[in-house]
Amino acid sequence: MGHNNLIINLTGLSFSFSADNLVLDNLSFHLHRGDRIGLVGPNGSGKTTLFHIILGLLKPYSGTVELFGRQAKKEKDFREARKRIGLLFQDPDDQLFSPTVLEDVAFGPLNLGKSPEEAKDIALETLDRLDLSGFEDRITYKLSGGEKRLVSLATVLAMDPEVLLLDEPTNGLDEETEEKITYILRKLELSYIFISHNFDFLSKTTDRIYAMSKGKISSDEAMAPHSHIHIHKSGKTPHKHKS
Amino acid sequence: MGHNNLIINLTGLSFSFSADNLVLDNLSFHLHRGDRIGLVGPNGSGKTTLFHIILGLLKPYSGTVELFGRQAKKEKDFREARKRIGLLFQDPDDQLFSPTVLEDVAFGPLNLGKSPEEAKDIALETLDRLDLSGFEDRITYKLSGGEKRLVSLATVLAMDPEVLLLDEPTNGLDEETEEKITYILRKLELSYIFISHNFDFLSKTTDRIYAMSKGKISSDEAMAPHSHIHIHKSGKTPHKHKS
Amino acid sequence: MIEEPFSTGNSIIHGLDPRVKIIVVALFSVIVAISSRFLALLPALAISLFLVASAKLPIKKVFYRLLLVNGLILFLWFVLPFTYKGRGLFAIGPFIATKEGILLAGQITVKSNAILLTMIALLSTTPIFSLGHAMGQLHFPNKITHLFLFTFRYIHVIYKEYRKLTNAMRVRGFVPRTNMHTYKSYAYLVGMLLVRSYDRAERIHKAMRCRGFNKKYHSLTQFSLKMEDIFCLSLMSAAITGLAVLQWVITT
Amino acid sequence: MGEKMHISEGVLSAPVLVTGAALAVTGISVGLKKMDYEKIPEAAVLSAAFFVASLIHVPMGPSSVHLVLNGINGLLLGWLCFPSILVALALQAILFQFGGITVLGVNTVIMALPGLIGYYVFGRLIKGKNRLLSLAAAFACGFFSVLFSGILVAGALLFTGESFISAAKLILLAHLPVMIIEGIITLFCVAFLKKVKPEILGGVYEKRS
Ligand SMILES: Nc1ncnc2c1ncn2[C@@H]1O[C@H](COP(=O)(O)OP(=O)(O)OP(=O)(O)O)[C@@H](O)[C@H]1O
Ligand SMILES: Nc1ncnc2c1ncn2[C@@H]1O[C@H](COP(=O)(O)OP(=O)(O)OP(=O)(O)O)[C@@H](O)[C@H]1O
Ligand SMILES: [Mg+2]
Ligand SMILES: [Mg+2]
Repeated sequence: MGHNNLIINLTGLSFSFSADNLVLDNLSFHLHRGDRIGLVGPNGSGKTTLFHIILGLLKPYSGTVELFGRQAKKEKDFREARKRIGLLFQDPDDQLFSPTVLEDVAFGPLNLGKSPEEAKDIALETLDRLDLSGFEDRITYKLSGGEKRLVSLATVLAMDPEVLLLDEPTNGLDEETEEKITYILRKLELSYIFISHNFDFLSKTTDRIYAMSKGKISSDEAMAPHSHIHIHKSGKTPHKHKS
Repeated sequence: MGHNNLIINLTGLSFSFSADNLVLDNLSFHLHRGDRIGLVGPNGSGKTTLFHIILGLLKPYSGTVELFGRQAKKEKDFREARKRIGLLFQDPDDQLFSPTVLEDVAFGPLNLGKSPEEAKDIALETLDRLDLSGFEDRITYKLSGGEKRLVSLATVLAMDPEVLLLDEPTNGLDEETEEKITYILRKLELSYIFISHNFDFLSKTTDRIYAMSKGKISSDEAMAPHSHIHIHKSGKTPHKHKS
Repeated sequence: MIEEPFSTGNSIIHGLDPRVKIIVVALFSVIVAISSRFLALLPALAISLFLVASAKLPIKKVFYRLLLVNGLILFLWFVLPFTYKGRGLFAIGPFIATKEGILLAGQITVKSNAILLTMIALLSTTPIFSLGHAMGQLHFPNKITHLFLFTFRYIHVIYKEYRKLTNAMRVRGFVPRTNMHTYKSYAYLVGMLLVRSYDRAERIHKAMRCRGFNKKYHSLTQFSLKMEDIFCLSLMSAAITGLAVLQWVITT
Repeated sequence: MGEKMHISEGVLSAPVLVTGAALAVTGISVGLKKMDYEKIPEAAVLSAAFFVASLIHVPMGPSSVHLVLNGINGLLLGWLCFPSILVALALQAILFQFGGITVLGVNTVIMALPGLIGYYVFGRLIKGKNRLLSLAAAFACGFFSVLFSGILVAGALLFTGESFISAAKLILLAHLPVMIIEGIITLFCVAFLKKVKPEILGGVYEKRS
């Protein structure tokens, strides 16, 4: 893997929201072209924070962020990178702000300089890819949780990114939709990092899983995806597990 | 269990926010004195909606709500019942509206007709019970997520309810705080229903878990809480499961 | 974030009863606002500087605040001297600055900043919630007081939602420019913010009803005047009376 | 509620300050009468939303302007826009020292009166079925609210002294581009609300008698 293939290069990142609690503690991490990585870790371990730092939404107080071979420091540097890295927020309510699905999905392409017609075509195409045709005039605010997730994913894919950062993409999805998303994501020829508590999903979509804890990702914590067998001591009816 | 012990008696409830989607569909449910019930179900399955209907915050379009042996129909009927049934909202930012913790916890007792001094004493006592002494002058919006949850619980307990309806009480809590809350709730000699996605918590605090789906709670979906044993085919480091 | 950077501190001023602070600021502002003589205005400015010094506020931050809010004043300095009729002092190109114009601009500047500094020294050194409670005790209309308290409480929640939505726009390549797309996007942002706020408001109202709320607000807070408060109130009343004397009684 | 939309302390004369305060008290009293105790939290959350939204500054050529939004505020809150704006301005005065105590009345009238007039003049059209008419009315509501606010600012300066005549003219001129932007923003915002939650338009929290 040559240096040109290094897409995300984080070195020595430290970050905290309040003085008494270090969220990231001298964290280093790399993503190379073609890497398909899963990121797990307990609640509050800083996974979401890490994504936000990669895209310049939060500023680390020390350490460097290098994107596509260039150090990113100022808002302007990140602006360029954001066109090539797509981020799916953990809460889809944070992502959707346009009245209708079509407008929301077309928002990204418009920002990339596409004409309104082109943007609309891209949006319709992307919706179609996610089996969401017919959704274009739905009111985003009134979508169900799972639908919001899918549309959020569409807004990210519509920008045709080279890299995907998805924050718990299967949260709140029913089994069927989860399978659909899993299938779609497997087919993508992109580099990506997926945060998830869902091992099953990760094992199907990623090549390597890193665990985050105490503000660090250490590479020796990498795990190969694996599946689980559950044994229930009791429990009358079948029930679902989240992970 | 005699009829006098029937605290909440819901029969044939139907409800929807919009014409095309039935959230509750001819749902029936009972809570007897001493019942400790967990309620699970996918996102958007109507759990929160059900709680709001029980307390008359939403009106079902058909079906009856009977509280403490009396049918509750009008706002006035519910007003009486609300003094005896404490509801913890899913989002603590909805629940904490007063400037300081003390004022917020005293808000309920004041409405119940206590004098300011009595209300203050009750509030301080309740805070103490939840290990929150010293919090009384803290500004509510500056509390951390977990602290907000605990204070919200204090505002409910300060009203000395006979029944508790808690909507995802362990959401956003760290392990330690979760254990504390679990411990406190176990000790309570109340009847309650807890909505949660956290099986571990429910298995420790409830006697029976009902699942909600498709707008119904069917009693044959009741599960006894149980613990899980996981076997991992591979995976180098220990990792947590949500359920 | 919406912060109250001056509200914490351990000066005498920070410890004063917020009711006293509100009364003093109101009296001082009114007297200074209707004064016109430098004979009264300059001592007023001195008093305000003294108050800022007593509150031990970081001078740099205070100065920066003043700079931010003196926009209109600066604008008046560019306009008044050259448009006010009077004796010409000097000229810049075709524009002639009059002595009267400069004096008027100067007078406004001193007035404005004396009041601003007093507000910083007395009001900004009090947590907003204490001010709200003091308003209640001073018999401001009950509805206003509660509207004030609730509004401040929820500014923080809604600001967080606002930040989340703007982040979502940024990661999708949004850069504000002077064009329709930008205005439309901001309008949607505002619309979404209003809708979310409306929903939250409904939930809060429900939460209040669950806690037995029945159209009546009860209060817990009681303030009591301390020696310092009475001393400060007397001293400031005397000073303000002095200003009034300088403005209206003394003849020169 | 950007720089141009409020007047600093120390500029206006006593009669103007008193007139402003008297008008504001009238508006606020009516507003408070129409506001049930129960509706206070709800009106407050919307006030908070307006407070936050007015921190947004949108680009205009090489510089940028703050959103005013008094048109939409009037449309949503009706008479309640008086107390809502009073509280927002008081908070701005305490938190950022924008404006102050003696000008609170004048500034409240400058912002709220145009909002209220917009509510009465355009409210019905905006809520109506005819989409084109409704959007045109929304644009007009945003546009004229700012125009009227500008006139009130200029008027307050003029009544303070003739010496302010040029300043008043210039300030009114500076409002022109803001009017257009506010018109556009109001138009799209109304379009959004009509699609997403139409019941929010039209004095939501006013007591109906
Ligand atoms: N805006 C904020 N202000 C203060 N603290 C915050 C903020 N956002 C997150 N935190 C804290 O920072 C820590 C890391 O949060 P983060 O959201 O990155 O965790 P996470 O690993 O994504 O957790 P989860 O699995 O629950 O999504 C947590 O302790 C959280 O409480
Ligand atoms: N105010 C509202 N207006 C319209 N639809 C709503 C509203 N509140 C909830 N819904 C919809 O009603 C359904 C049930 O929502 P509810 O909040 O009761 O679910 P829940 O089981 O509590 O889910 P969660 O686990 O996510 O809290 C969802 O489809 C939701 O989108
Ligand atoms: Mg996260
Ligand atoms: Mg819920």
